Amino acid sequence: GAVQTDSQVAASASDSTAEAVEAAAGKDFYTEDIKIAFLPNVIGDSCAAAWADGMKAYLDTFSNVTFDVYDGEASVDTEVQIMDELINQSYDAIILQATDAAGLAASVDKAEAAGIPVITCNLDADTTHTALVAGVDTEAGEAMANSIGESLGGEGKVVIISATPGATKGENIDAGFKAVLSEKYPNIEILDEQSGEWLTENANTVMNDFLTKYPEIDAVMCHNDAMAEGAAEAVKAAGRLEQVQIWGCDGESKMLDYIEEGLCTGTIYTNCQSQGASCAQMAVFAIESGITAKNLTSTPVVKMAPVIVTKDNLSDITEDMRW
Amino acid sequence: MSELLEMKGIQKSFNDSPVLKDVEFTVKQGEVHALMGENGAGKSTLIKILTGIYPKDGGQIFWEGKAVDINSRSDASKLGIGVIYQELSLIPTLTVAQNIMLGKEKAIKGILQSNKMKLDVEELIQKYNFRIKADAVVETLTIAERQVVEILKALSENSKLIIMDEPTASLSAKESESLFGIIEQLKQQGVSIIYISHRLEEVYRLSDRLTVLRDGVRVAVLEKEEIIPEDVIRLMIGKDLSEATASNNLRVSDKRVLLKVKNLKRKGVFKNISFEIHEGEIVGFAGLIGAGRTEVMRCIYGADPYDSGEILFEDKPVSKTISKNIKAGFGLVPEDRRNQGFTPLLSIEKNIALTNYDTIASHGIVNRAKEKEYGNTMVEKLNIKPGNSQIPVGNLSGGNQQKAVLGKWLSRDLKLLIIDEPTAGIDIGAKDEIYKIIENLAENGTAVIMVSSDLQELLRVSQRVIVMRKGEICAEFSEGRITQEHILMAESGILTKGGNEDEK
Amino acid sequence: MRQENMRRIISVASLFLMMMVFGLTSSSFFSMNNMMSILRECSINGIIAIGVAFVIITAGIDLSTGAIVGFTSMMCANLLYYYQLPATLIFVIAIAIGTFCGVLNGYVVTRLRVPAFIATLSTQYLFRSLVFAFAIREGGVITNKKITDPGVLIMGGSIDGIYLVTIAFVVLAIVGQIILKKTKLGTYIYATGSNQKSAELSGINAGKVKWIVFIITGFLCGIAAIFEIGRIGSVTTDLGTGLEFEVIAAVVIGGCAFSGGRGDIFGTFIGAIFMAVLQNGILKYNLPTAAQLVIKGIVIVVMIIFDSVYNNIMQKRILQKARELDEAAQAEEVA
Amino acid sequence: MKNNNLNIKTIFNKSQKLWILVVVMIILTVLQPGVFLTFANMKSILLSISIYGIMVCGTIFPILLGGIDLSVGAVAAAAGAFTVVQIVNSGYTNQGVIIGVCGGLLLGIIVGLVHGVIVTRFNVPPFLITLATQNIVYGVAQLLTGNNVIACMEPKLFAFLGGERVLGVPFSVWIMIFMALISYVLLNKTVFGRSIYAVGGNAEACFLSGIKSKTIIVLAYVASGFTAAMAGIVLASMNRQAIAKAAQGYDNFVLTALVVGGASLMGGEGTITGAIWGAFLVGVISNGLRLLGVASDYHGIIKCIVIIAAVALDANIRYKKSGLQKKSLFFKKNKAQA
Ligand SMILES: Nc1ncnc2c1ncn2[C@@H]1O[C@H](COP(=O)(O)OP(=O)(O)OP(=O)(O)O)[C@@H](O)[C@H]1O
Ligand SMILES: Nc1ncnc2c1ncn2[C@@H]1O[C@H](COP(=O)(O)OP(=O)(O)OP(=O)(O)O)[C@@H](O)[C@H]1O
Ligand SMILES: [Mg+2]
Ligand SMILES: [Mg+2]
Repeated sequence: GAVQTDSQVAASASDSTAEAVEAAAGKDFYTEDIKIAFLPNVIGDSCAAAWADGMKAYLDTFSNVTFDVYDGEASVDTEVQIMDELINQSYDAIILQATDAAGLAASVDKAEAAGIPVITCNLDADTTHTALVAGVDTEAGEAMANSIGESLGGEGKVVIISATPGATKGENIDAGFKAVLSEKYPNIEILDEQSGEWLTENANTVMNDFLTKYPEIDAVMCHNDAMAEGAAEAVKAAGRLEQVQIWGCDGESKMLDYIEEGLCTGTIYTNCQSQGASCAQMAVFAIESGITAKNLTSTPVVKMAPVIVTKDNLSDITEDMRW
Repeated sequence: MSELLEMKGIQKSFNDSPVLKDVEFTVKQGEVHALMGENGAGKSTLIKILTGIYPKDGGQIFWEGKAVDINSRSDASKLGIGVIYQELSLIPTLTVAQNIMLGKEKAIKGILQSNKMKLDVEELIQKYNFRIKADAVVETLTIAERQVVEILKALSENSKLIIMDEPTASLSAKESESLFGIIEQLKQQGVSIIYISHRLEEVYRLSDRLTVLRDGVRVAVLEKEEIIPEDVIRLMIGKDLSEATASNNLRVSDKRVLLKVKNLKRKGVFKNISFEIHEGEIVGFAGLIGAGRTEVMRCIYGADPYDSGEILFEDKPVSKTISKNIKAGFGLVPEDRRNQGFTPLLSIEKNIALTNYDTIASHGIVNRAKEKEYGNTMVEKLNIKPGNSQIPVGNLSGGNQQKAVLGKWLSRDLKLLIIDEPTAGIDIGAKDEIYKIIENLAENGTAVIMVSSDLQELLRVSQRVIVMRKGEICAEFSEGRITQEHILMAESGILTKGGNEDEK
Repeated sequence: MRQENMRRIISVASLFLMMMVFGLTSSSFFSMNNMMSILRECSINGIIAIGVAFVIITAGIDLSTGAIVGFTSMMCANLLYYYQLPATLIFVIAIAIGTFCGVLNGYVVTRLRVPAFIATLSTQYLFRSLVFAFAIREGGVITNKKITDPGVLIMGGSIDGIYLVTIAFVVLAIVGQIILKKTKLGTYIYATGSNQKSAELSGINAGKVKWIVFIITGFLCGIAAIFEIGRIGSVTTDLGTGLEFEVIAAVVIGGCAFSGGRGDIFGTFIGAIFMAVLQNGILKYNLPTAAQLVIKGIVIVVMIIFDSVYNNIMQKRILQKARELDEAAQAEEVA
Repeated sequence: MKNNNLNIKTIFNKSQKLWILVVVMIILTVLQPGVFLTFANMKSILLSISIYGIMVCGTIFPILLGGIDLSVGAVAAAAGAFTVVQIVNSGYTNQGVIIGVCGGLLLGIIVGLVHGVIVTRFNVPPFLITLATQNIVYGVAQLLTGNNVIACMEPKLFAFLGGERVLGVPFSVWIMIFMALISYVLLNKTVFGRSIYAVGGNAEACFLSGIKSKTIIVLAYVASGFTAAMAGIVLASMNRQAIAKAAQGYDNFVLTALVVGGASLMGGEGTITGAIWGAFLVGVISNGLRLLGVASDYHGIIKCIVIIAAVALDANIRYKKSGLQKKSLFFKKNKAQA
């Protein structure tokens, strides 16, 4: 036989099984057993945990749903491998945080062709699929730029502690942040940018070095809260908390504590539990209705709203919204 | 006879200390040329330069009259130089055949002719009448068998010159004899041989010419008729030696029994081992290689388990833990010096300290001054060269390494010292020193068990000789006079227990 | 020799045992799709493992394989995106880059005399940095572009359900085994690993042998990269991270000893499949990830311990047998 | 003092690669005048290596034995997780901190004990066993944290470990210095240390000399587990949180520091001062590159070159001195000297 790529196999399979899928579509959540899998980029950080919590809370309202969480180990390769596995195990829906949009496209195609709806969470896959519950990254970057620009009065010096180089979310935040600065606040200078690899302790080290090198820093922008916390510790140790604004992104509860204590300035809060719940809702909807990528010409997007949180509006984020 | 090899003005230093100084060395076609010298004189180093293992710092090598550059082992092979190195150079995980053919495999279109090579090797083994299987994996062989493989490897090359660095160090008398036969045969075929050995009688017997090195300097070249033992020894060590005649005054000690071994057995290794050792006595253990002497000693010492039998020390059962036995006064100088005797990277003093922490350290903290003192005392007492106790033992020559290993025990209150092949590969001067040390120990009440394949040494030192054969004690000589022949006959099973009685 | 065969049988048997356990407790395990998935999962690791087995048999180690795969893949993606090179040329370049990385590793290890462990750990940093240097960027921001060249994507494909990468793995494993057992190089690889000093005394250029095995590994990493990009269809900057440890685990589970001189490609082949089966099987139970990790770890630990206990027993047996033969021969001689 | 002088000289003679550190530091001082060579910056370098530095103090023991411990990252994560979970469960009390820290350290000790016992009892390669247990221990860390980030802002006592400063120097640096001192004393002044070097150089010879090599090996892994756990707890305190994937990849850094610092992975060679120097060198490079504003993408290239240069320099000087050198560093010398 001729050599066929996965997508070709998937395409032909989807043609032949199209009807079968059609017939099978529309599972009943109250009589049939439903299996839903969640495959985040990496397990063990607070976002993934909050998403999973949100999903679980929502899915627990149904008695027959099994909900499993897998670990993408921050690697495309592993995610592709696990996607294969999930398809082999015929899950009813997959909620995926795609480590790489392009890299997981083929796997998503394959799943959709097999009649399994894929809902991407936070990070998109580069192909049409059942739904995307988009997080805030570009917008978060923009929001931080606006807040910093405004509070500095359009003039000042900023450093960036960035994600692991090449990470999609980090690159997006960066792009949004820089675009707004160069457009609206040309007088704000980006002094330096170094990677903290998402980690608190690395951000601490990086910030220490920035503080050594630059006698004058007005704000530091971090690609996530964990790094902002690390940076805050460094700034505090240097006794420069008064002069430096520290911004993070995510809105995890520990960050809110830091803001409360005055160690950090602000963060871009996303309600991850509710984002997770939305993913689960989309999955349930897709399973019930039998909608897969075939019925769609482009991926429907659900957007989460970015909330800028500073000490002033901290109390808006109530206890049940914290994660 | 023409000059096959000429080495001129060879110089070499290791870590900035000169080891060879302007050495001249020539070998003629078809001669057996002995290379003599004390431990550390630089013999092995010279050989390694000749065979491209070490680069030389200066000098020239001429082969059949032409200047040559030897930069690697294969350069030497191409010229027709075969070597048996002092330290075995076999690959443990390969078979005998693979080892012998290593570096000269036969292949057609890149695919090895394994069967053909195996047959060739079997033929070779047949030709020289050895008892080894071509497809045995080397790591399953005894040291003696490995030595045989090493010899075969050198023979397989059809070389014009074969260098033998201590080929008999771990061979039994019988296997040595076959080697001598082979050397004769090779000589007939016009092959030259460089022969290095500390067994002087072999050297006198075999060699046509003899070069003596001392401290990296060539001190003499002797023609066959000039080879007079006393002269050679004097040249080697630079002074006269009061060589005691091989004494053979056997006697049973009347002191109290220190060690009693009853019916010791280890399946497949040895059985029916019973003997007694008295205080202050030196008992020699003779036997062919593989007779199981080392194994018995290791069991007594607590290094290996045994299946049945009893070992009593001062009428109390011996512990199976080495450290307890050491506390009770045991000591062991193992046979395989490099792998079992010392830690090569550590200095002499730290090696010596290893067995003496009970006195050097208190509450687990080392007393540095004491450690130094112990090291220096031993270096001085044993005349370890170079006389600096900070040098890693791995950098010493064989003989000095052995002295360092002995040094581990001599500062202890020893009651029983087991020495396995105490002088393998050690020069005559050092040998004598080691014998003196052993005798001294015995005089002070330490019982010494000496396992040795050197019959002369056994006769020279021991007060009793026990002979083992195939894992059993087959003879014991405890009174009267014996000669090397007695032991040889017992070792090969012709003479049985208490054999000296029916001697005339 | 016979012991080696025995060990073989046992390791294959334990593989089958594990497969039976998974098969009986999970309905989808023995499905055709799943079997093919397993073979596919093990293949990329397996291809690299062939080279790493060579390295480990010479008593070396290569920690840079994951980074080489990442770097090679990124170069391919870069050339495809910016220059639209044809697939065949890309393959040649991928292999050339992989091989070059191997040459560099070999150089550092043999010429600069840096121990293999630290050398390849350092070159890992280097190759990872090069990944970023050649990453596709838009406006200074790294973007992952989908690879669309059908000639490249076809490498991730299958014929009648059998993936090309699996076929390549089997072929390369056979070639590897032949090199190891039937050529001079193979013998020299064993000799170098078993006792380098002795090998050198026997006239073998151990440095050259070591260099060659690193080059072979680099070459195979290049091939693996081709299949990797064919399969994933895009290249992220962290592609191949941690791959080196999976590969090493497969090689060692397959019977190659770190001390060198032991093991072969057949064992490595089994080892690679073993790891893939374990990984795949554990995913079947929908266990929490923590439990998966723990079980996976325990199975590997048990395997390693079993292997070592078995080897020790066999070693003793061999000695025993040698002694008995010895005795028999001596008895014969006396008679 | 003359003796002191001699010591420095011998250190540098033994390990020529230390000059690399000096050279790197001089270059950085020239390139970044008034920034690099300042007390504040040195402090921040020390802080950045303190976690690794603490690990190095224990991990050197298995390395000296010719073993290795690849599980230090995992142990750190699990120990940190245990401590934080304890503190949270106890309601952020000081008592909880004490119990948590002791428990975390105990966890490290237990893991080390298991490694040691498996390695000695079954004679398996430590590389493999610690690679495999890494999975298990990370699994434990996941179980403890429930795959979530557990924040722990209270009490002060806990924050002190990783965050406070004493005499202007972060407390974690003091812990590193303290551990290095203990390690130094253990290695150089005690029978245990001597035995470590001896067993690493030749285990069989030590066995025959009556040294309880098995106990030594087990203790070495225990030491490694202990310091890994301590590093993990300090890290948790520094970050005020427990996270299952903490300290991932630290194993590599620890090994780099050790080897750059002169330890041989074959065992028997290496010093704690060297290891700290090694850690410091890598810390200095990263710090220097950041100060120079080199994008983090390219740090690896410089790191690779400096590490290889350091190790190769040492290896080659040693090789040359040993009299075994046949080939020059960069190309084959065809002609021997005329
Ligand atoms: N690789 C080496 N590194 C450092 N020093 C060495 C090395 N090899 C030999 N030496 C030193 O060179 C000197 C000569 O050693 P060599 O092995 O040539 O002596 P030898 O005459 O063969 O002695 P023996 O009879 O004990 O074998 C010794 O002092 C030894 O310590
Ligand atoms: N390294 C080894 N590997 C395998 N078998 C060995 C080894 N050493 C000894 N043996 C086996 O143990 C038995 C006893 O050998 P051993 O060398 O102890 O005898 P020995 O009388 O002590 O000889 P030696 O003169 O070498 O000390 C032999 O039958 C041999 O097969
Ligand atoms: Mg010699
Ligand atoms: Mg013996």
